[in-house]
Amino acid sequence: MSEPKTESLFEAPPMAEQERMVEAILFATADPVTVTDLIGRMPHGSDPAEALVHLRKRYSGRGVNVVKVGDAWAIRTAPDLGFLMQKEIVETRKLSRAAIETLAIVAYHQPVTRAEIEEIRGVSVSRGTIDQLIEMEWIRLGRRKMSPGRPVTFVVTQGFLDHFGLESARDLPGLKELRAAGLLENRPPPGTTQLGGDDEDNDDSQSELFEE
Amino acid sequence: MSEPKTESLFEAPPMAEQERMVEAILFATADPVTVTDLIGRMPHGSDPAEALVHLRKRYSGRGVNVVKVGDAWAIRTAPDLGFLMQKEIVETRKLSRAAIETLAIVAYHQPVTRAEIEEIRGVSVSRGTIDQLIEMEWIRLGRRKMSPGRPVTFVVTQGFLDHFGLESARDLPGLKELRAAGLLENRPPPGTTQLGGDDEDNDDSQSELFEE
Amino acid sequence: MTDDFEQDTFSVTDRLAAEALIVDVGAFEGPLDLLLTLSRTQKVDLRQISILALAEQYLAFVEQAKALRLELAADYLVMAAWLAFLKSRLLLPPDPTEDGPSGEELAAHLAFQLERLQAMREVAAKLMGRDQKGRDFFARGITEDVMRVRTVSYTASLLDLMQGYARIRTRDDFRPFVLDRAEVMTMEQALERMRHLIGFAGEWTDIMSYLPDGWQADPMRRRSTTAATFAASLELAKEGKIEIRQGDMFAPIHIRKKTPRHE
Repeated sequence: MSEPKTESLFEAPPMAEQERMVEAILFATADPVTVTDLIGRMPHGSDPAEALVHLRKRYSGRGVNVVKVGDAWAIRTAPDLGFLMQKEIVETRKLSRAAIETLAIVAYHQPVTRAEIEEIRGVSVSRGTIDQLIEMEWIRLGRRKMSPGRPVTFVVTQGFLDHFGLESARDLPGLKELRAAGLLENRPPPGTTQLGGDDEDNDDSQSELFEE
Repeated sequence: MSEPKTESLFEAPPMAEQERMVEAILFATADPVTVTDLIGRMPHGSDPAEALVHLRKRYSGRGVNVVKVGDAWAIRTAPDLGFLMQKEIVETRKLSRAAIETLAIVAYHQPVTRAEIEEIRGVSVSRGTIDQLIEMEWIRLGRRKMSPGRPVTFVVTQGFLDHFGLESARDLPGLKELRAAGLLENRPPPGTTQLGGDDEDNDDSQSELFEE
Repeated sequence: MTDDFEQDTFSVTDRLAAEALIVDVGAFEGPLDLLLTLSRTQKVDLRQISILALAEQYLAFVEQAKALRLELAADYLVMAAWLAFLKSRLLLPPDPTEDGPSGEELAAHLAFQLERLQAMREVAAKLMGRDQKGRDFFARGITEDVMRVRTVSYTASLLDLMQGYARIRTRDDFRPFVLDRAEVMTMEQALERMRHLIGFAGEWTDIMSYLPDGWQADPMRRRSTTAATFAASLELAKEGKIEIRQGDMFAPIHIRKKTPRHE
């Protein structure tokens, strides 16, 4: 009596059916959906990861595409058809130069502390800039750095990846070249004793230098 | 695929391309889109009505379908997958004391009328309690009693037996066994040795019921 | 410093550009940004830039700003001081007694900072040039929320059921307490019995021998009848009908008829 019951309970739907389910779920939301979330919503035993492979192929070249955003998936209109969507364009607040640079630094150097952002830009970062980027859900707090003072770090979000059509932060344009050129290193100023962005030390050595 | 319907200065995009466009517009627009609207948004000479026919066919049987809403078009979740858009939160609560007692009386005395339940419980039974048990499919209406007024009776269901792991309601332990199992701490009134004279009657009617 | 500048070989156009920069000083995002802008006047790749020339350009800029009575933020002046120090390090032969990084090391680091800032500017522009959501590609317009359906499922166990039933069926047991007389002998009963028997008790007799037949075996009955008999004997003693004695604690209690003769 109980045997057929459990069998049917754990038998996953056919892959074609799973593909339909993933399709329906991805179509339903504007936000990317993680595989974990898909597993949670689909019948027991489903393999949405495999269904996604099929679905992505099915939509390749179509008017809408299945895209990967971090560890989540979404359906987005094909970028070449953006011109049709003039009505849908929502004017976003124009970002200041400081905000754009700060965003780029967080994306390429993450996890990055505020002091590190300031060192790269050579100017202090206003509270408002960070706040704006956090509010737009493009950056968020990461882990604290294991350096004196345990400063907070910033990292980019899934929303950032989604907005700029990136599968992951590794796909940032020019990332490889920057790394190869050593421009993503946190190189301490000469004369500082400790390695790694030891901000307080840097400050100290700088003030030392400036004392005439 | 189809002959150009209107001659125009600009050549309309190929039908496959028009299909992509309709697909993207239907996907991204917040409201259903009319054919007139599509014509206005697509390159000159496009035939969205025809593109819609193709697109509709393409999505037939998929996880989402192209559907007509009034005189406009939209992409919607396939009706059979609506369950994916619901996240069920099952909250388990213990049945109320009144419901448990009523259920117990039905189980031990079935078929039993409402008046009999009230007599045994010593308090009136609310309509809600009976309804709840019927809704849970633990009790159902039995035969009408051959007594004046021909009152309806209640009996327990197969679902009840399944839930409580009973072969039949006759498997329910009698008071003596309950006491032996330590479920009763109090002594029975002197002189009473068994449940009562009506037990045998009940047994008869129960066997009648379950031998159907 | 102005003298140094005069001796430099910058062209007139460079100087005009520098002056334009001064007026625009508010547009710079700090000294590093200014240095980066100045470096462009050298029209070479950042990797080949002359940090010495750049330092001189910057110092000239600060001097001119001063001449124009423009107020420069403190960090511009701090940078000027540092660049002046760097310049002296680069120009003077190294002092072997002095510790710390060489002028070349400091210059290399500044070059690195400029290159890094430049690189960040470029990738920021590339990033903003990408297709953006809501501008070039779009998310779903008609979204469907996941409906949360709260289902309350009631459960009960067989134990609940049986206890529930037992509760109803044994409710009558919780009636007001009435002693079950079948197992109990009252003092009145014992007294009645003793009055009949005591006339025969001329000698000391164990009180236990007065217990009625059939009451000794059952412990509850024995307890009840013992207590009742003892209480009845006390009553009889009070009435002056019998005498009671007990040899020791917990020793048997003996009674005998009290006769006027013995008084």
